[in-house]
Amino acid sequence: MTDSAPLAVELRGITKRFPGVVANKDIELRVARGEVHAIVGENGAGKSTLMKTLYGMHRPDEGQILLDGREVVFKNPADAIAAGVGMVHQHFMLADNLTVLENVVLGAEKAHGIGAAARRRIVELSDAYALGLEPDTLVEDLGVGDRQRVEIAKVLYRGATTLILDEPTAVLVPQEVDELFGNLAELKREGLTVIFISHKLDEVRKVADSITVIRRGTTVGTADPRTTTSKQLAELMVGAELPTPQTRTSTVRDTPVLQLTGVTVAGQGARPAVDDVTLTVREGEVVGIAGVEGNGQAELVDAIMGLRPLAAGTVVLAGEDITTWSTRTRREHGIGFIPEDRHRQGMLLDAPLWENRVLGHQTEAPNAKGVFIDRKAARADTERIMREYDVRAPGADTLAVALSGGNQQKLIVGREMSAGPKLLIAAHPTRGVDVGAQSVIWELLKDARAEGMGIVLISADLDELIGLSDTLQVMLRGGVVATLDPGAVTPEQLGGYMTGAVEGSTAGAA
Amino acid sequence: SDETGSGGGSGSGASGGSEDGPKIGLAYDTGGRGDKSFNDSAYAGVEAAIEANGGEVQELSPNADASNRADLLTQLADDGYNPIIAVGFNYADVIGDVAEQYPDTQFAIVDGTGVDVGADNVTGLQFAANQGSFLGGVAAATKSETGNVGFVGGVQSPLIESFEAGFTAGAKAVKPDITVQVQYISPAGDFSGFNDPARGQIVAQGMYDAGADIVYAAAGGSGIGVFQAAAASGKRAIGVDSDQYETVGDPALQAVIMTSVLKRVDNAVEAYIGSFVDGSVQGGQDVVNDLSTEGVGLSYSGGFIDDIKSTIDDYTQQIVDGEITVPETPSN
Amino acid sequence: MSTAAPTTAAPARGPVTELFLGGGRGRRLTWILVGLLVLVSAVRVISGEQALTSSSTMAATLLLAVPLLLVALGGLFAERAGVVNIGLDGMMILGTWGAGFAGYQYGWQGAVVGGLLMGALGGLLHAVATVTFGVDHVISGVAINILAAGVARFLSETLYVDNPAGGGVTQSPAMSSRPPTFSLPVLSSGPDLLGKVEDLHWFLVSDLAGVLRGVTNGVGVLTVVAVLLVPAAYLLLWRTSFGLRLRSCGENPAAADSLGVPVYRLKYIAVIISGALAGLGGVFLVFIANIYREGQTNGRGFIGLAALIFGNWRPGGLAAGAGLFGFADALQLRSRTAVVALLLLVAVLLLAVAVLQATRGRFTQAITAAAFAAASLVGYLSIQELPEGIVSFTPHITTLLVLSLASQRLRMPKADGLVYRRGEH
Amino acid sequence: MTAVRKVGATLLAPVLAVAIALVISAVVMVAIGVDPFRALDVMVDFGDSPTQQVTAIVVVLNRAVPLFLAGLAVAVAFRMGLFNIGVEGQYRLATVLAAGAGAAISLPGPLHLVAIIVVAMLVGAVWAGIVAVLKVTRGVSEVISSIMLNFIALGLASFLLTGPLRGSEPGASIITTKDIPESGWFPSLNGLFDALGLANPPRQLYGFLLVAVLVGVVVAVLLKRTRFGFDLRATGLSASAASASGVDAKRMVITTMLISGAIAGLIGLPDLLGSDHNYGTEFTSGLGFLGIAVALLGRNNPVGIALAALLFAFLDRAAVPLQIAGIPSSVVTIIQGTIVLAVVIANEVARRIARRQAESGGAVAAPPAGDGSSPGPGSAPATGPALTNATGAAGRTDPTGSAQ
Ligand SMILES: Nc1ncnc2c1ncn2[C@@H]1O[C@H](COP(=O)(O)OP(=O)(O)OP(=O)(O)O)[C@@H](O)[C@H]1O
Ligand SMILES: Nc1ncnc2c1ncn2[C@@H]1O[C@H](COP(=O)(O)OP(=O)(O)OP(=O)(O)O)[C@@H](O)[C@H]1O
Ligand SMILES: [Mg+2]
Ligand SMILES: [Mg+2]
Repeated sequence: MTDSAPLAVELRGITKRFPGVVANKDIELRVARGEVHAIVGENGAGKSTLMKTLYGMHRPDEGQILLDGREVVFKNPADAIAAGVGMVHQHFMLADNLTVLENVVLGAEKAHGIGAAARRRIVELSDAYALGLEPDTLVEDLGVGDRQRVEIAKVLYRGATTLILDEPTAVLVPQEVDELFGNLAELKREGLTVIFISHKLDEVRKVADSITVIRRGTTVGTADPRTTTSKQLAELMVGAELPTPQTRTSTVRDTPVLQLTGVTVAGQGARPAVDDVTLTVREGEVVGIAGVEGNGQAELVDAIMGLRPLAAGTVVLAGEDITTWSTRTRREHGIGFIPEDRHRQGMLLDAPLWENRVLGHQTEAPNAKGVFIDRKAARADTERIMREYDVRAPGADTLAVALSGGNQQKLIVGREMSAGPKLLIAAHPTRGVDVGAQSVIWELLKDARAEGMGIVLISADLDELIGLSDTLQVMLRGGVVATLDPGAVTPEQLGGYMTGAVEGSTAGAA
Repeated sequence: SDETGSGGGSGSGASGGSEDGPKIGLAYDTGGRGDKSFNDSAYAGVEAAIEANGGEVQELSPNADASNRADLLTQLADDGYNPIIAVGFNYADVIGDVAEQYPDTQFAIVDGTGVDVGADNVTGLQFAANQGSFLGGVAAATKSETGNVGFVGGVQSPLIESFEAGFTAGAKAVKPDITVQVQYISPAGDFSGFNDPARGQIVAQGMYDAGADIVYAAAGGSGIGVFQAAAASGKRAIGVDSDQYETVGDPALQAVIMTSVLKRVDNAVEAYIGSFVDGSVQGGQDVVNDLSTEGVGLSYSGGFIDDIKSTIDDYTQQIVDGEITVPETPSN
Repeated sequence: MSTAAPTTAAPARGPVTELFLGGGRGRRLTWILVGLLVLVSAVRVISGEQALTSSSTMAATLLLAVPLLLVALGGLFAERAGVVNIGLDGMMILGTWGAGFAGYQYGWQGAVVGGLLMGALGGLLHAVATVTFGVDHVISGVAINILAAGVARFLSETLYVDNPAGGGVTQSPAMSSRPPTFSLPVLSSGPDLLGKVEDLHWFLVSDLAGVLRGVTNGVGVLTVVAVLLVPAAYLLLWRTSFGLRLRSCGENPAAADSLGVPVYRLKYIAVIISGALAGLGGVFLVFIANIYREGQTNGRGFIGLAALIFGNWRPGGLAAGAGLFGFADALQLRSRTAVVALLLLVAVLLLAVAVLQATRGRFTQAITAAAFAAASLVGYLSIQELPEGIVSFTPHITTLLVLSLASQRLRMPKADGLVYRRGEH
Repeated sequence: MTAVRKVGATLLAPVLAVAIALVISAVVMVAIGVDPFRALDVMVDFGDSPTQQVTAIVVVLNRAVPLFLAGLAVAVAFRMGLFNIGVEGQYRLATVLAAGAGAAISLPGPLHLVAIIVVAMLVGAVWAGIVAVLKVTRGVSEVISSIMLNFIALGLASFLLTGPLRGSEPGASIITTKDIPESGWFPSLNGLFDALGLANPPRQLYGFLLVAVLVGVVVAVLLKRTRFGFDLRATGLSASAASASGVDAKRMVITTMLISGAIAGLIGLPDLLGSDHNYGTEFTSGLGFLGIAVALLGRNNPVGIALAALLFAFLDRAAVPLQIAGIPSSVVTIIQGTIVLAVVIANEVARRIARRQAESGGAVAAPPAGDGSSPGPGSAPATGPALTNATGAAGRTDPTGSAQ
């Protein structure tokens, strides 16, 4: 980089502490104008924290922020926006019950009001960057890709010259990622600067002009994407090789554990959320369900768990028709559940770990004794799980909220495994979990499969899906559109099926 | 009397010797002093008595849900107050128990009965509200031009029903074919009807709209709503308990308050304290304040009914003489 | 019911349904109103209960509905900004007290200011507790209700007892001036044409005249303000950037915050407005009585809250809720026999529901509705006059009935009642 | 967390709250020219003679019993995120019907009492059950339906009292139900004072106190120790997590409301069976609303509710001596309101401190960074504090999907 043109963004010696954690320590970041700059680092490395600092969401404890060579102090995001910095968050910041227009103009009403002028401007932006936005649609009716474009539109609408995208690709399928990168190229051509966070190193190398690596809250170096391999990047990030999910030899047996026949679940509108799904999971088999979020996977899981009534179809568990059973009876008869959103469905955050160990297994040994909860036994068993599954926490009485996401997830996995289920529903088991915990969970799943457990695996991480599954089912608009052999499919092909770009087939199905 | 009230072994030794005048305990009904109604009236009676006989008074108001009525009486008795006057029929349920425990203390209950309680140290200070209301009915019927009058009751309790009975009887006595519209604001047990002027206004307005030109408001604090409706419709209203012409404090409303059916709680209380000082208080009986004792009556403030005074006096005399018996409960 | 309910994608329907329900919200609303008027008019003619649509009942409806409307509007502001406000009743109590206190000294204009200020003070307290301290909204609201009653009593005790202007522990001195009222010339006053038509008791025509006259004759200044506040609140909340920002705090405060919307400040403003409006509801009550009187609100804050929920957190809807409650309440206060006529109305409406459900193939619902319709009809035919105790809850049971009949499409603001802490989402 | 810290954290909130409330109340008193220390002195003065002191204690206890039951009824529902604002109506209707039934039947002593109690609990449960059924089948918010049902219960009670159950003579100033015969009276506990060698006060100490204690213990065990209690609390902490764990949300709503209503049915019985022996127009009202405050003050915990009820009762008693000392008794109401507000604020502050400690404790206790021990990226949706989630969400739409 040359010193002639001032840098678009320069962060010097940024330190940010939270109670008990130093999230950022003495971070340096230099981003030139008009480039796509990637930031990589493992979970909890402090990437988002750094970006929030740059966006004025909190103030650094130490360090300086320079834009175009001038030092700035942001008291709040409004200041950052005024200075031309915009951010698209890792977790979408959209109000579902407001329209696209309202979401976009919120906070920037001064520019064009909230009426016709604003609508014109949004349509202009949408056309210029091929965002395809309809201003009057409610955001709750939009898919993930569209929501992200709304987020980008929000930033552009504010006239941002520097865009921060925090893990924009995590929830996208490859085709959508390509579209996004198309949008980014557009932006770059207009002279905008993009800072972009991702865990997917191939992507990073494809799209970035330069890369900064963060580890444990501090910068460990920069890299040139053209000359650095993913492997090198990974080593920089974690000081170790990236584990990849690799299925060992097939352990699929003949006995079916779960049989879904014509399962249909009513949706919000006229279209069913799950449309006539028929599939079988055998002992020792991992059935992966691929699909862009919002295509019925969550509802399918709910249907299997008995959390949602079926409009039609049957669910059979190990030969028994459980269609009309309650969730509790299903769980008692051997369904384990790792929910997609552990905070919403998997944990009681304000309860101690031992109560979380009881959760979902209230009626089973060792947690229950008759109608009473056996507190002592539950505590003891919690400690066993913590030992065996490497849950790092002070003790069984620690509040769940005090645990890191990975440790929470390990506790959930341990809890569900402890009951020795016949069938495990694992929805995004490694979402938001860093590499270390990720590989532990993968190992656990593989062991369980080897012991004959049937597993339904839902994941947005296509590598994980392909690597762990014995069979892949692709869901689109509530229906199963393709059954694929994970051994013979690439993430790109899979993405094609998921978006409907490739017509359904049963290629290589087992 | 020289019955000294150091009840319950309090050891306070407080004595209401006649040299110092009585130590009077006054337990109010909800609202307490300053309610511009019977609590104030009772206080006025006590004041007058102290003026006449000397002595002192301790006032107590119940808490918001009036769950501590018994405690008020107990506390007063414990502290050696004698006599103790409970204001309001709501004390009826508790006064007996307390009186039993303090046999040396004299109790009185306004609007309640001392007979039914069974204790011989409780005196009921009762009011023939139906008689006063009868006169109100007479005045209304005499003054009505439309032959249509109204009665707005606050809460449909037996006490207020006796007002209704008297009013209706009085109106019919003057004009047998008169229409009397009757409506209560809230049902028995729901005391909101005494405190909701908005509903009072709406009920009365309905009566005026339906042709009434005089409405009698036996509705406590809701009565002011009735007066508002009267003012808005250019009609008239009758107040209750105290001379509301004097207390309403608003010339526009004074103009519509034709008269008020008085209930002289002050006189009754003063008289009771007087007889206590004389030593003539018996207990276990009721003092009925009626037209004959001028314990009830009509007010003439504003001069709206001065012209029919003779008619009213006439009916008063008939009632006092027993020629007319005023019903205590509504006929239907 | 809640006419302003969000329209979701309309399912396919038959031609008859289409005639009545097609063509957007405006036409549907008109049809519903016309239908109701015809129905009520028919019931009036059959039962001979003139009170059902008399201008007198309508005027009473207005008087009973307006305070609820104001409180519900107050609730709207708070809850659209994400703060559940169960303390509305307490704020209303403060409003009545403030109106009484200022009213006797500075007249009706002073009362308005006093009520607004005291209500706003209650709102401020709620905001401090919920926004700054992050206290659970319901808890704070309950505490404010308790506190407000105590404060009002306490202030009266210290300021009115022995006050030469009058007043006492339970009431203030009378207001020193009276708010103006308005009537429509010629139609509702003077020649009073509408009144004449009303007295003819013609089917439909007189009913319409009664309704119109009721809402145009001797209408108080606050009523006019309250009615205007409904569209004003809609415009403010849905057509201005302030409203957008405010609503965003109730939908997704974290998102709003990330866009530079001052979430805490907006919540403060919203809750203070909420308190002020509840206080204005209190002022309205004081205007009726011309004094402050303890217990005057009589739980109206809670009913207003119910109207807000009933109305799906929308101005039009909550106005409908307040109106329905006010009408039922006016009717029961005015005429016990008219309440019996209401049973006939209920029977007809339930029968319609039964037919509708049957055509949609929902037979259990249809049969339930039909059974209740039959019961209502039997009730109408056999009951002469209901006892006071039963009549008194007519508006409450009506509200409950309508709520349980109307299929639940209610949708509260997504972050309503959630404590928002910056950076803790 | 060490035991010391746990105790510290538990005590922090109440101490903070009482301090705040005392300061605010003191400021108010000073503002009106009352010496707060004298007021405090008056409030804690239970009288000079042993009889007076014991009487004062009896007054406090008798008042505390219904408050405790009311708080308990509210808290049971609160614990699972339901806001039962309808306790008021539930106990009124229950009491009038129990009084009617008690007067109508004649049974030998204990059986008679049991019958009355059962009637009261049943009526309370049924009335609360309506709320639950409307919520579960029709999606009607329990806040509205219970507000409406309060008014309806009031009207019905009035109808019953003046109509079918009227027992008082026509013309009597208070309308009451018929008196319950003596076999249906709950014996007082005054024998206890003799046994303890204390002065026997003129007031009867309600025997119903024992029932209240029993109910409190049962509720505590139910909540803390049983599977049902676990389900209930789990639903309160996170409705979505609870239903994923197999809790049937609809059934839970119904059962919980039935229990809450059954307890609510008991609220009027201490007075009914202990002193009044009939239900009349002047029967104490408003206990249901006070119960909400008591429950909040007691943090929805049986022991806490007992303490809160005692505190409220103590303050209520103080209203009388305060007046005698010439201090406005509304000071008491203000103190009550302030305490509730102060307690909830203090609770929140303490909870946040505790949570922060827990969070940092977790992070510190974990091995050095870089091994994935740090808390995951904030992938959680807005997860407010437990009670916030519970009550806030429960206020209206039902997150557990019991709508539709
Ligand atoms: N508001 C906060 N309070 C306390 N700790 C926080 C807060 N925000 C972040 N942290 C902590 O700071 C560290 C860095 O978090 P950050 O979200 O920046 O990680 P990240 O690199 O974005 O991770 P990921 O890849 O999972 O998104 C973590 O240990 C996290 O738990
Ligand atoms: N059944 C019991 N017997 C004796 N002490 C108890 C009992 N239950 C709780 N305690 C004590 O009370 C204190 C608080 O208990 P705990 O932490 O279980 O309740 P909590 O956190 O207040 O309530 P909850 O978790 O139900 O909201 C603890 O220190 C415990 O020792
Ligand atoms: Mg991050
Ligand atoms: Mg605990």
